Amino acid sequence: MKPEYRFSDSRRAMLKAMGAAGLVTAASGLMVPGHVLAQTPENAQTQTPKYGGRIRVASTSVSTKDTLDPAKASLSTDYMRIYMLYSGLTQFNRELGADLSLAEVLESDDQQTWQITLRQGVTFHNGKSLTPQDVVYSLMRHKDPATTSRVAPIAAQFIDAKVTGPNSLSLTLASPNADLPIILASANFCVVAEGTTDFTRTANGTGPYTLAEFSPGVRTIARKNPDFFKPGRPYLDEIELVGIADESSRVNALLSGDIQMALALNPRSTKRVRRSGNCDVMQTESGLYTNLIMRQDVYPTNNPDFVLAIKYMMNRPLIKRALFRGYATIANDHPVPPSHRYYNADLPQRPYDLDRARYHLKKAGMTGARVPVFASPAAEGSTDMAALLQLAGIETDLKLGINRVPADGYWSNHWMKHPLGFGNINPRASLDELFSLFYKSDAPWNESGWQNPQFDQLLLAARGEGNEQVRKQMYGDMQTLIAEQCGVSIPVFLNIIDGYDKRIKGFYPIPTGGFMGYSFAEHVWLDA
Amino acid sequence: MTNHVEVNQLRVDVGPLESPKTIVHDVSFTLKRGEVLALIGESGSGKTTIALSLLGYARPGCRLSSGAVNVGNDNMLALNEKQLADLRGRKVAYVAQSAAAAFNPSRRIMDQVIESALMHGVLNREQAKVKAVDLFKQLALPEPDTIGARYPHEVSGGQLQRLMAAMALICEPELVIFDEPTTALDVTTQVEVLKAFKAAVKAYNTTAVYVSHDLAVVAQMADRILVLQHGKVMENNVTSQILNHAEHTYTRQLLSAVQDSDAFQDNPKHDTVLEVANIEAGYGKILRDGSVEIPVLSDISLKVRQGQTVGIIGESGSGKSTFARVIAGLLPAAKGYMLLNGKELKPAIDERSKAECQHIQMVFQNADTALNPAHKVGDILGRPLTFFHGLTGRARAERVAELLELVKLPADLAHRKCGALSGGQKQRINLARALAAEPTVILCDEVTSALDTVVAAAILDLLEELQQKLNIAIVFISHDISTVKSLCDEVVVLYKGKKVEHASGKAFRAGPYHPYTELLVSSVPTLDPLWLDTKPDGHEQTAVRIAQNDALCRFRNRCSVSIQGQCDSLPPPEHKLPEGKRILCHKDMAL
Amino acid sequence: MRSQLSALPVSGKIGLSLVVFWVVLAIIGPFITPYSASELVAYDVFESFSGKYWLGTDYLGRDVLSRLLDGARFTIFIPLAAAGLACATGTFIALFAAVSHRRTDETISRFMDALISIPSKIFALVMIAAFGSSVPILLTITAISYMPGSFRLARSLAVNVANMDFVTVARTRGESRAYLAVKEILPNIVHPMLADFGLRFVFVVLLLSSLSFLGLGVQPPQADLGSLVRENISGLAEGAPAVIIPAIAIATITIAVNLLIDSLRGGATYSAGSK
Amino acid sequence: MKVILRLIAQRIGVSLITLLIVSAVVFFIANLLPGDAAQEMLGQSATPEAVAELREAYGLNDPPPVRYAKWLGGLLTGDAGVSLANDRPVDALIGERLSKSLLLAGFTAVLAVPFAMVLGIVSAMYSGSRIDKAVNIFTLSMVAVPEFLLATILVLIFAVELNWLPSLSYIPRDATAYDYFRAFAMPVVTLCIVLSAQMARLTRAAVVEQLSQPYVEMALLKGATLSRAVLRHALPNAVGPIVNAIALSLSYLLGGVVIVEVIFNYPGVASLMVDAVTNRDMPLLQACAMLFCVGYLILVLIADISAIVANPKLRKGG
Repeated sequence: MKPEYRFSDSRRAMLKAMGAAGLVTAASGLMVPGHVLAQTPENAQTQTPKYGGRIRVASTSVSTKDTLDPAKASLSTDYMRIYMLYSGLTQFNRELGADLSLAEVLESDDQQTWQITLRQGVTFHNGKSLTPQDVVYSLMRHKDPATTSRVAPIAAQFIDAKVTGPNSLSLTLASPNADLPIILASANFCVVAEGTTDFTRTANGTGPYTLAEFSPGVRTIARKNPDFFKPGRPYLDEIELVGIADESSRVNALLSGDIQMALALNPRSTKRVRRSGNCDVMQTESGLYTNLIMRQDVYPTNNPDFVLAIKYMMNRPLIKRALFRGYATIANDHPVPPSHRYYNADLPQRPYDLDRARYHLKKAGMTGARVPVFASPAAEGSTDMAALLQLAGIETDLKLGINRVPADGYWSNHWMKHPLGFGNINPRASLDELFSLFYKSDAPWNESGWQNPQFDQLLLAARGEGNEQVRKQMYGDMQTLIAEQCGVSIPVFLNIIDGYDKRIKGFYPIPTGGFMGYSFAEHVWLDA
Repeated sequence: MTNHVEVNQLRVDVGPLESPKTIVHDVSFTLKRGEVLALIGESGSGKTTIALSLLGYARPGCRLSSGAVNVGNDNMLALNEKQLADLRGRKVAYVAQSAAAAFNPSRRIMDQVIESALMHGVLNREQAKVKAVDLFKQLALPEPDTIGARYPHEVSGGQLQRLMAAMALICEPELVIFDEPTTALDVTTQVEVLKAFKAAVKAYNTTAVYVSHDLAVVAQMADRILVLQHGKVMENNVTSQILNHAEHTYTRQLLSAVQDSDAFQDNPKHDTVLEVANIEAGYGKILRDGSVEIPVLSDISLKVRQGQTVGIIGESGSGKSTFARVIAGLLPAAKGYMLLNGKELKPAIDERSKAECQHIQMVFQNADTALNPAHKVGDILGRPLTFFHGLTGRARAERVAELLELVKLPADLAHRKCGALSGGQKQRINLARALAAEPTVILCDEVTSALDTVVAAAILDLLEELQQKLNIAIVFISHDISTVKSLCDEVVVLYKGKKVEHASGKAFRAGPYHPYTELLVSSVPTLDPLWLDTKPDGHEQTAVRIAQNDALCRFRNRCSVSIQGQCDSLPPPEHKLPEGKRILCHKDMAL
Repeated sequence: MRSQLSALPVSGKIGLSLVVFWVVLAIIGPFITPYSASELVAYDVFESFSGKYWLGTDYLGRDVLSRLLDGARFTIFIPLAAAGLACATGTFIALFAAVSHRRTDETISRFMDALISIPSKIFALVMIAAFGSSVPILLTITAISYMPGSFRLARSLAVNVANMDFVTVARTRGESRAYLAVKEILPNIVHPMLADFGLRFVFVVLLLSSLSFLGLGVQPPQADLGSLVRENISGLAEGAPAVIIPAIAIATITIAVNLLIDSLRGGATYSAGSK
Repeated sequence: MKVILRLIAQRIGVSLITLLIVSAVVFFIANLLPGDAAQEMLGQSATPEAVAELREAYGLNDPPPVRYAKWLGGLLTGDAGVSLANDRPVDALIGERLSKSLLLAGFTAVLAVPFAMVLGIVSAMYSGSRIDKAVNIFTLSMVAVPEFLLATILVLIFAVELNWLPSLSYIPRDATAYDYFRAFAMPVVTLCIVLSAQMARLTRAAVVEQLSQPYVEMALLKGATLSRAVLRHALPNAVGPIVNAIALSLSYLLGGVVIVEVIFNYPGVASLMVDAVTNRDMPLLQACAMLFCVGYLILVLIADISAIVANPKLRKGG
């Protein structure tokens, strides 16, 4: 079970000044009605979409935990399901920005109190029309423990939401947060009808598809929603969503035509898929990474020299090449991918340098020491990374003993619980969210237990900061701090590889996850 | 008249082709139509192998290597499997030694009896059934019309044996092979079966080959006798010649083994070592009055004196083996008591002391199962030495050697596993193990019944000799009345769990007898070929469930002299006759 | 010994030689690997046979031959030990049951039934999730999951033998239960139990590879042959030796063991099972 | 008949004990598992308070014995409880899957059992011959291949390359017999190969043992052909051990088929139980364990009954 599915999937979107969609800056806070992108996905240049057809889509997780409740969604299959059946106030676009969806206006002067106006004439699958009450309910229910919401920590910042008109409401935050539009784009914050508590069998959303069949751990079948609020959408008559846990089975299913879309393929499978002729793969460069955690609160990993030594022992090119067959991006021990506009390009790339590693080990008095490292299939590629690190260890006279623990229970029982262990963190659209979740001294998942006041100050300051340049500078400095001092080593960012039948058209990468950040349903069409 | 069966220079080999071991050496003989030939010899003499070769059949591992076996005008050795299958059962039929094993337990008797007729298309199902019932009648089987509907385990051994004959005769074959068909039967049953066979063979003018190790039985059946030893023909002659003018030494041995040696010398009287009083034992749960649900023995008492032999005799089902188990403590008696050397002996083995166990040793009927095939002879004999006398190492090895010598076996046997030994050798070791404990009483349960006549005789001699030497008491359990007669100082006759007669050996040899004993005695075949024909019919044991504590004579419905209004109403009185002989019967014993 | 060897049928000799071959390989394997088993020696993954890498390379570009030599011992010794353990414990519990009172016997049998009915893979899943995957744990798991099977067989055999005269003789001698079980009964059920051991061995090998499929196998960078097959399964499409060779290895091992055991069983003259 | 009824009666009693043991064992080892349903449910969003709340809701705060007792009590009143992972009743969840598993098991059994028996009987008839040796090697090699490899090879050949069969076993609504065939072909074949070998070998052993019995020799000496002697005489008496072997092998078809279910993405009970473990979904886990145990016991019972039916001695209760 990979955290990539367990984490709240709220994404950060860049509120670009004059973004591609011509949005007004978040400072002025006004957003014009978002017109939908993806009219021209790269794999369908000039064609006009065709209607009809039914496809079967395979995601990676299959479990009786499958849910129809946006708040509970935690696995890739869930996200896909939710995005099929529900829609949110906003949605991600290819620039990692947020377009408006159910919301017609989403504005704030102080980034703290937001005014939301809803689109007119939107109806739920059961015919009921969308009201502000529904939205208020959908937002605030995350704060109710009984909901067991996966995004409860994020929802905690919602102080109050109240209806301000027949189709408008206001949302007040604990502190300013320019990233709210992006946060709201996550599957978990999709809108449900007011008062809905039972999600075991029915899903009453406003999404492009209506629920036809749902059996947890088996499949979900969704039919076209004729009354979908976006004109001309969706295209397909029916989507069957299944989970195929075993990767090679997933590939085989795709190649034998049993499924038309296969999420998250192994880099080693791309050759086969391409060779097949009728199938192809789409790469999504994302901020997804598998990282080595060195706890700062225990010996020996709390020794800064030891930490540095390990960072120098990371053979990033080899990891990229051998483990991910090149489907990865070299990282620099901080969680911001080069593609990100706040990426600190001035920070020199840390090399694979065993001499310096030896030096630091010696300095830390750890030469010849024996340290166990915990890896698991749960953290993608961690076992192989550990193996490579072990080899480097032999060179530098550091004995690393690998403990491969089963994926089952890894996150609750091993993650962050050993001096040396692996984690696997999903792309976060919002650097603020990413940092506050994983690197702030009091972050809920401060993986390495890293305490750095300077970092915390910068983070808070950046939140309120309106000026892009200054903000970029601040985030740049934070990256430096993490890379130099934090007890995590991030060798590479993993690219997400999706396989699809070439007749599937209309989709394009959104860096927050496979198949357009799992939101392919309303976009794709079948060219047959 | 030409020969019906001709066996010429038959050779049978076993083992790998390159290094064969010959078990039948160039045997030749001939038979005229309707003749009965007996093949006689101890086990391993190749008699069964030869008999089977008449069906062109060789047991797995054996090969009919050379020679000719002609039945009518077919050479069985020249035919292929298909042709043989066509002849077997139709032209040549076989009656196996143990009918109990040779009947398929999961199929009804009738189906099996008529199977060959149907297979060979000799008769259709209806005809075959009619024919079968006729045969049943001829073979004097009870309920001939319905017995076919039963399963093999539902009829008695004697009946099965005759059903097997019916199975063989269903196609009216030219040649029938009887392979020790009565060895497993009680004497009284044997008589009936032999009669049935003889009649049937005559009726169909069938040529027959009768395989046996019992000369007396053969004498009743055969026109000619062919004596075999180690796969070679010793002697082949008409019956009368063999019986009266036997030439070959081995034949003489056989003869002498049959004639009961009345050279009996009384052992001097000694004090009682084991006393058994009013024993009642059986199976099932104990009832309120202390008796058992299914009683096997009721009210048995006897004394065993040092250096003497007490014979317990009866047919199968008489409870004689149970009696041994009771004494050994394997089946705790429900009522009555036992004294060992005057001290009370607990009924159950678990309650007995090591010493008590040591004093009573048991020798089982079948040495094959009584000796652990996984152990070396030395260990089998050594264990009691260690267990009872704490002997180990050299001392133990020496004692083992002594024991082997005692039972007349070579000392080097100690290092062999008993699997390879002959039946006789096994039985000797079986005996030696009992002696190893240096017991006061040995319980011998049918120790000779599984052995060939000659071998058995040898064992008995050994037993007597040992008793002289070691002065131990023996409880000798057997169904073979002649053996008991010749061996025992005291005899108890059991019938269906009740004592019907109790006498000193001397008195027993003299008679008169209880009608049942009478029957037993008269059922033992003699060497007189006419003996069988002069026997009166029908006193075969019928399975009658014993009613609860029924005091009446249990033999009454088999008894030839039972007295209406007495035997079926009053318990039999006990006649006290000279020399402490006691008989329970209504018949007046005075005369 | 020598005579026994020559007595073996051809199949037995083949089996024996293969078993010996693998055991030897399992022992010396780790010392004769041309490359380090965990080192990424080649850029190209799933290479085919070549002078440099005799058995090609695996999904990370490691030398398959080295991985094989290094991994063989797990596929040989864990199953040997586990199967041995399973049969031994199963047999002794069975002997105990056979000579004890009916009630004890019953209870044990019920407990064994319960154990049998728990799917071994899921049992393994739970145990490993609880205790992590280490060689001792794997050993315990596999042993426990196959012990009841041996017990069933051993018990049925033991009960047969227990009813034979030579055991009764020992009882009349007043021998203890332990003696009856170990000295009188055990020697007579050893042969069939040996045959059983062969089958258990195969089962354990296969269970191990199944576990590696579920990601519960031995600890990396080591890998038992099953894990080798599993981790390279994506190379199957292009027929990479990395997946085929270990599979063949497993096949030869299991077949060899059974050929050997079968021929031994054929040689066994006495089997209490058939009495 | 009477005998069989008596047997069934006493077996049911005994089975209850066995089931109790199983549930206890499973409950015990499942309690060794780190983490609990509450944690698994909330994953990383598990703030201590939230977990506590959920634990309370799930009644996970009671000590294990109490929980076990509660569960047992529920079961006795016919309530298998509600799945902690998704608030559906356990019996409903299992119901959906069980029918599928039974279908798969059924098809496999129908194919594997005759196949194995034929193999076993043939090699028994000609034991020691070339045929026998060939069958022996064949069966051995069949067990010697890891089932996941076998399944993958089949998929590669028949689904990916030849495109004859689907690589996933989905049964479409309103499926025709042909659909069923396509869906089941590969999983069934895989399982057959895995199971047949064992059954075939034991069948052979059982028949060979009977062939050494005198009554078979007798049949031959009555003029029966070898095949008749084997089929009409030996086989009926070998039924006991054979059905026993079959029962044991088939019991694998409920819980043992995880891998096949995973590879062909077939929603059966085995993978359901795996789910239950990963979600620490005790009610579901227990229910599955019970289910498998019952399945096993039923199979054994059937085996014993057919053994009795085949053997007149036992039939008469002798």
